[in-house]
Amino acid sequence: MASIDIAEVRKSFLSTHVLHGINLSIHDGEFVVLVGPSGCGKSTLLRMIAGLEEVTAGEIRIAGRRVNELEPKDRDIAMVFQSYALYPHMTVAENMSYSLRLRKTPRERIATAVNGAAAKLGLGPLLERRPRTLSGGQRQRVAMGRAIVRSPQAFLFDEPLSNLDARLREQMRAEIKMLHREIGATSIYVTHDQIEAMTLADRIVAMQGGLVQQVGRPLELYDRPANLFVAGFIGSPAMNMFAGTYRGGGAAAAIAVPGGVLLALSNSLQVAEGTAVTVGVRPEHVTIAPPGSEGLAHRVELVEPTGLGLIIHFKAFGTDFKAFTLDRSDIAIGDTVTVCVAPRHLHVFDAGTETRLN
Amino acid sequence: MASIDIAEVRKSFLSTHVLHGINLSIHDGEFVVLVGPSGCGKSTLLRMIAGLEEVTAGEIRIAGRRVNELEPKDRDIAMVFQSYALYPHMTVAENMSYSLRLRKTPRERIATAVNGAAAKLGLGPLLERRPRTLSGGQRQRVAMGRAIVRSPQAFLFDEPLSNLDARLREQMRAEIKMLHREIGATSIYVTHDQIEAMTLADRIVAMQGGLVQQVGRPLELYDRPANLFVAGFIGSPAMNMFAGTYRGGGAAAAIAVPGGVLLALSNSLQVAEGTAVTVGVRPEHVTIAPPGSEGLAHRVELVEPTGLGLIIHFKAFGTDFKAFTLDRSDIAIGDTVTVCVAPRHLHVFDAGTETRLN
Amino acid sequence: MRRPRRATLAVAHRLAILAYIIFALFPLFWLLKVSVTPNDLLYSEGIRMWPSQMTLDHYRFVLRHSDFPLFFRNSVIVSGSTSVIVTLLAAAAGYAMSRFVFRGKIWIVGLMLLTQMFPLVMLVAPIFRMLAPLGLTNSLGGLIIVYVAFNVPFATFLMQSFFDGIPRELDEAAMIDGATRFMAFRRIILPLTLPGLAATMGFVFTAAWSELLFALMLISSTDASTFPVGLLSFVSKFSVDFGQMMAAGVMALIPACLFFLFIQRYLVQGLTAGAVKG
Amino acid sequence: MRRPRRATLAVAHRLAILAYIIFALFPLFWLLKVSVTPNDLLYSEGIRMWPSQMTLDHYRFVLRHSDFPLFFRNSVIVSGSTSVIVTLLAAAAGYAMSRFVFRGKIWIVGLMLLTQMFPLVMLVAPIFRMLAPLGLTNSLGGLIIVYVAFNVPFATFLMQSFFDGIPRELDEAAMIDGATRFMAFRRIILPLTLPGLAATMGFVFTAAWSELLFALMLISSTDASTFPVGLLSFVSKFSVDFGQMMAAGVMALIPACLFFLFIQRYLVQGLTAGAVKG
Repeated sequence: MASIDIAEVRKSFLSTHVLHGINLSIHDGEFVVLVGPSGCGKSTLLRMIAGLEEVTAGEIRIAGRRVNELEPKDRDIAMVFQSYALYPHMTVAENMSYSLRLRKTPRERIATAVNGAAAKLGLGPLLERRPRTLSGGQRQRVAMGRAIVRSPQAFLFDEPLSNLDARLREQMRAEIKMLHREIGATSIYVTHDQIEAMTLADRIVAMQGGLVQQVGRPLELYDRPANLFVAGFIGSPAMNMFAGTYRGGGAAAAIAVPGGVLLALSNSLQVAEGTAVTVGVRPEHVTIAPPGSEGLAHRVELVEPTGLGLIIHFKAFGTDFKAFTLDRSDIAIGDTVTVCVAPRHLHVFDAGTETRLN
Repeated sequence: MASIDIAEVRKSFLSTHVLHGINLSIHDGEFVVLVGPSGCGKSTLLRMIAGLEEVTAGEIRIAGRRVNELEPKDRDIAMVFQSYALYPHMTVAENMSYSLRLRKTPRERIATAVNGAAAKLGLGPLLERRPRTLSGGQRQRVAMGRAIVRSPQAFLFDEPLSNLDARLREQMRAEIKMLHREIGATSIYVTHDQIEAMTLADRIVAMQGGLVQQVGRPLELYDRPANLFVAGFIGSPAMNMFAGTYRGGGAAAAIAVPGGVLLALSNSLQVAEGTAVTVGVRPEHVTIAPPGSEGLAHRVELVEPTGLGLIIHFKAFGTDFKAFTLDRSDIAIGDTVTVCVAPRHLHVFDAGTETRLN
Repeated sequence: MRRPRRATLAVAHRLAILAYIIFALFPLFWLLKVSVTPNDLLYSEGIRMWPSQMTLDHYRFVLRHSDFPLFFRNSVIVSGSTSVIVTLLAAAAGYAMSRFVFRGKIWIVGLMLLTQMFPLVMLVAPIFRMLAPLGLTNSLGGLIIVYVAFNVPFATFLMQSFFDGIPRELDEAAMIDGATRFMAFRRIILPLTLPGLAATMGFVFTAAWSELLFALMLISSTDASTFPVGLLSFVSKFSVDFGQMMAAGVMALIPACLFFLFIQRYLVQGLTAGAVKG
Repeated sequence: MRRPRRATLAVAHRLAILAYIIFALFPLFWLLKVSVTPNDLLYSEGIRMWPSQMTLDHYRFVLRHSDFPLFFRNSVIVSGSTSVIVTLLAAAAGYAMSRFVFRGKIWIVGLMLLTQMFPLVMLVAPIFRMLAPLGLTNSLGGLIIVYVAFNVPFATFLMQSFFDGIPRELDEAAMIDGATRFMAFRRIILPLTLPGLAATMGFVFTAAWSELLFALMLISSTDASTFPVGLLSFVSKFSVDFGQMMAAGVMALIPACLFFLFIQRYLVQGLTAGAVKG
C-alpha cells in the first residue's frame, strides 16, 4: 500500500498531445476511479503509472519514490487488463503464481498465496484449468487473483469489466468493492462507465481532452458538477440542459429561458446581469405535478418505460426535455402534463466557459 | 409496411444447432425487440429474416409471402448494422441513394427521397461528406437514413447503438423511437441491452439458448417474468433470487426460506406442499424500514451510490441481497437495517423447471 | 533499470536499423556504381566507394548494341499479362475463400501450400512435354500460361487476406440494398481492395519479372527471351562484362521501383493505421 | 432468384473446387506414376492413368547408383541450417517490428519489399566475387549465408504478422509481473508463436530446398551440390531419364510432406477459428 503522486504529468505521441499537465494525489488505501469518454487520456495516464508508457514531462511518485525511469517490474504494482491478458499456455495456478516465481519466492509461500487468493475469489476448483476453458467472469476473477497474489503497493484496473455482460458486471463491481474493503490497497480504476465510477470510487477523477475536469467524491460530482462536461457525463438518464439568461437585477435572482419564463434561483450568482448561461436539471428532479397544479404545461412526446420507472420526454425550453419518475402513472404520448422544478435542483453554468456558477 | 410471420424456424451451422424452432408473428407497424445474451440466436434470426442466412427448417413470411428462397434484394427490407456498414468510398448522399440507384429510380425521385430522409435526421449539411469524416453518432444516422430512403416493408436493426457511448445511446434510442412513431413501419430490433428493449419495444421477445423464453409488452416482462432467465435478465439492478420451500398447508400460503423465516404469499400456488422454489424480489421493492419497525434485521455489507439512488447490499436468505432506494439516507456499511417486502412483489419460480408459479 | 540503460537500448536499436538499411541498400548502390564505372577503372579502383570518373557508356552499349531492349519488351509482355490474369483469377478465388464457408477449405489451403513447396525444377520436363505439342514452347504465351499456373495459389492467399480485412457486413448491406452477390463484389468490395489488388499485381509482376528457370528452359530463341535470361547470358560468357551487366541490371529494377512508388501511399496508409492502433 | 438457381450455384462451386484440386494434384500424381513406370512402358503407355506394371527400379537406381543420397544430405544441411538461422533472426526482428513504434518503419518495410523484387540473377556475379576470396564458393557454408541473407526480410515480415496477432497486453502483463522485455518475449510470447515459428521455418526450409540459381552458380563440385541442381542435371542430359528423375523428385517432396503433416494441426486451428468467426 502506498500513496501515488502525479505532478504536472504530460504525454505526447510524436506531435499528438494526449495529456496536458495532470496533477493528482492518491492517498494510501484510496480507491480512485479515472472516468471519461474514450480518448480522454485516462488509460494513457494509468499506463504511465504502470510504466508501460514513458512520461513526456512531469513526475510520478509511488510511496514518495520517483518512478519515471523505473521499469514496470520494479514499480511493485499489479494491473488488471481489459482483455485480462491471461497467459494462455499456463494453468490458472501458473498464471497466478507467475510473478512470485519470477521473484524466486519459496514454493511453500507461493502455494499459500495462490490458495489464499483462490479462496477469496472462489477459484479453488479451477486452479488446474487453462484460461481458454473458463467463462468471461472466471477469467476476470483469475486476472484479479493474479494481481492479489503479490500484495503489491497498488492495484491498477484498466476497464476490467467492459468485456462482461450487464448482469455479471453488476455482480463483479460489488465484488471488487468488497475486495478493496478487505485488502485496503491503493487502487486506480479506469472506466468509461459512469455507474461503475459512482459505485466503486472513494474519489472520482473525471477527465476529458487530456485534462482533469473535476475530482471529488461520487455524490459531489453528481450533486455539484463543476462544469457542463461533468454534468452531462455523470448520471443516467442524462441531465437536461438548455440555454438561458441571468436576471439578477430585481428582487430575486432568476434565469430567463426561451418562451418568456423566469426560473427562480435559490441564490444570486456572481455574474453580470444578462450573462448567457446553460441551465441543467436532472430528470429525476423534474416533477410531473397532478393535473390542475400550477406550473408549465407541456405535451408528452415519448414515454420510455425502464421497468424501474418511466422516462417522459417533452419539448420544453427549446430542447428535448426528460423527466424520470418511479410512478407507473398512465401518462401517454399526446397528454399534457404540468411540470415543475425546485430552484435548489437547478445547475447553472456559464455558457462560455462552461463552468459552474451556483 | 407488412406483417412478418415466423413458423417453426430452425437453424443449424453444420452440426451446431443455433435455433430450435421459433414461432413469432409480428404485426404490421409493430416495433419488436429481440433481446438476449450473446449467443442466444437473436442475430441469427434477424439475419434469416433479412435473407443473409439460409433457413434450415420452417418458414418465414413477409406480408404473407414465403421468402425462404428469396435473395435479400428481393425481400424489400432495410437493415441497420452494428458497424453501420457504410460504403467508405461513397459520400453520405451516395450511400443513402445506392439502393434507389440500383432500382433505377428516376433522379428527381432519388433527390426528393434523400433530402427528405436527410431532413428528418438532420443530415443535410453532411450529404457530401465521406463516412470516415463523420462521428459515431453521425454514421449511425446515415445508416438510419440509408434504410429510410427506400420506404421498405420492414426495418431490421442489428444492435445499431452498441458502438456509441452511453449518452449518445440514450439520445439515439429516443430518436429511433420517435422515428418509428412517425414512419410507423414494421421494425425488428436486436439488442443485448435490456434497457433498450424496455424503452423501444411494443413487444419484447426474450431469447436464450436458441429458444423464445417470453414474448410480451415491456412491463409484462418486467412485472411478470415467465421464468428465471427473464426475471434475471430484465431489470437493473438485477432481481434478488434465493431458494425456498412452498408451504401451502396452513391457513395462508407461504414460502419457507433459510433462517427459518416464512414469507407470506398473496395467493396460494398450484404446486404440492414442500416444492422447492426460487423466490425473486426486485431491489426497488425491498423496503428499508425505519429503525424499530417490525421485520428482519440485517447488517449492511456495501452501499453503492448510483447518483439516482443507493444500492444497499446485505446478506439475507443465504445470498447477497440488494435493496434500491431513491433516498439518500445515511446508511453506512456495518449498520443494521430492517427490511421488508410486500407479498405482491414476490416472484415465485419452480426451482426445477424455472418457470413462474404465481 | 535506469534511464542510461534505456538510452543505450535506444541507440543500439537505431544502429541496428541503420545497419539493416546499409545492408539492404548496399547491393543497389554497388550495382549503380559499377554500372557507371568505366571498364578500365573497374579493377584498378575496385574497392573505392565511387569511381573517379563516371560514364554512361555501359548504358549506351546495352541499349544500342545488345538484345536487351527486346528482352525488356518480352519481359514486360510476359510479366504484365501474367500479373493481370493472375490478379483477376486470384481476386475471384480469394473472394470465394474469404466469404464462403465450405467443407474441405482446409484441404484446399493445404494443397495450395503443398504446391508452393514443389521443387519447380522437377516440373520443367513434364511441362515442356505438355507445351511442345501445342506449339507453346519458345513462345511468350507458353511462359504466361506457366507463370499464371504457378502464381495463382499464393496470389489467391494474398487476396483472401485482403478480403478478410473488409467487413462482411458491407457485402450484406449492398445485397440488402438490392445488389446481387456479384454486383456487391464488383461495385462495393473490389473498389475497396484496390491497394490489395495493386500489391498482388506488383508481387506477381516482380515474381514473373525475375523468374529464371522456366524462362531458360522453355525458351531457346533470343526472340522470346526475357530479361533474367539475358542477364544470365552475361555470366555464362567467358569473361563477365560487369559494367554492361550492371547497367542492364539497373534497367531491370525500373519496373520494381515504379511499382513501389505507385503503391507507396497505400502502404503508408496501411502501416500508419497499424502504428496508431498499436 | 429461386432455389434451383442457388442449387446450381452450389454445384458449380463444388465443381470448381474439384477442378482446382485435380489441377493441383495432377502433377503430383503424374510424378508418382512416372516414377513407378518401367522404362519400356513409359512411352508405349504414356497416356494411361496408371501403368500396367509397376516397378521400384528407378528408386533403387537413384538410391544406389546416383549421387542423390549425397545431394539429399547436402540439401538437408543447407535448408536445415538456413531455416533455423533465419527463423531465429526473423523472430527477433519481427518482434521488434511488431512491438516498437519508430520513425522510418515505413521505409524499412519499403526497402524490404524492394529487396524482394530484385532480380536475383544480377546478384550472382557480385556475390560470387564477394564469397570467392573468403573460400565460401563451392561450400555449403557460403550457400547458407546467401540463403539467410535473402530469406530474412520476408521471414521477418511473416513473423511480424504472427506477433501482431498476439495481444500486446500479454507482454505488458508479464512485464508488470516482474519480467524484463526479453523474458516476456522468451517465456510468454515465443511459446505462443510456435505455430508461426513452425510456418516460417517450413517456408524458409522449402524455399532453400528448391532454390536453384545460387546453388547452380556458386557450387561447381558434386560434393556440395544440392537436390535441385541434381534434378537439373537430368534435364541437361542428352536424353532425359524420366523414370529416375521422377523417382528423385518424389524423394525431394518428402521434407515438404513431413512439414505439412507437422504443421497441419496448427493450420486446422487457425482456419477453424477463422471459419467460426466468419
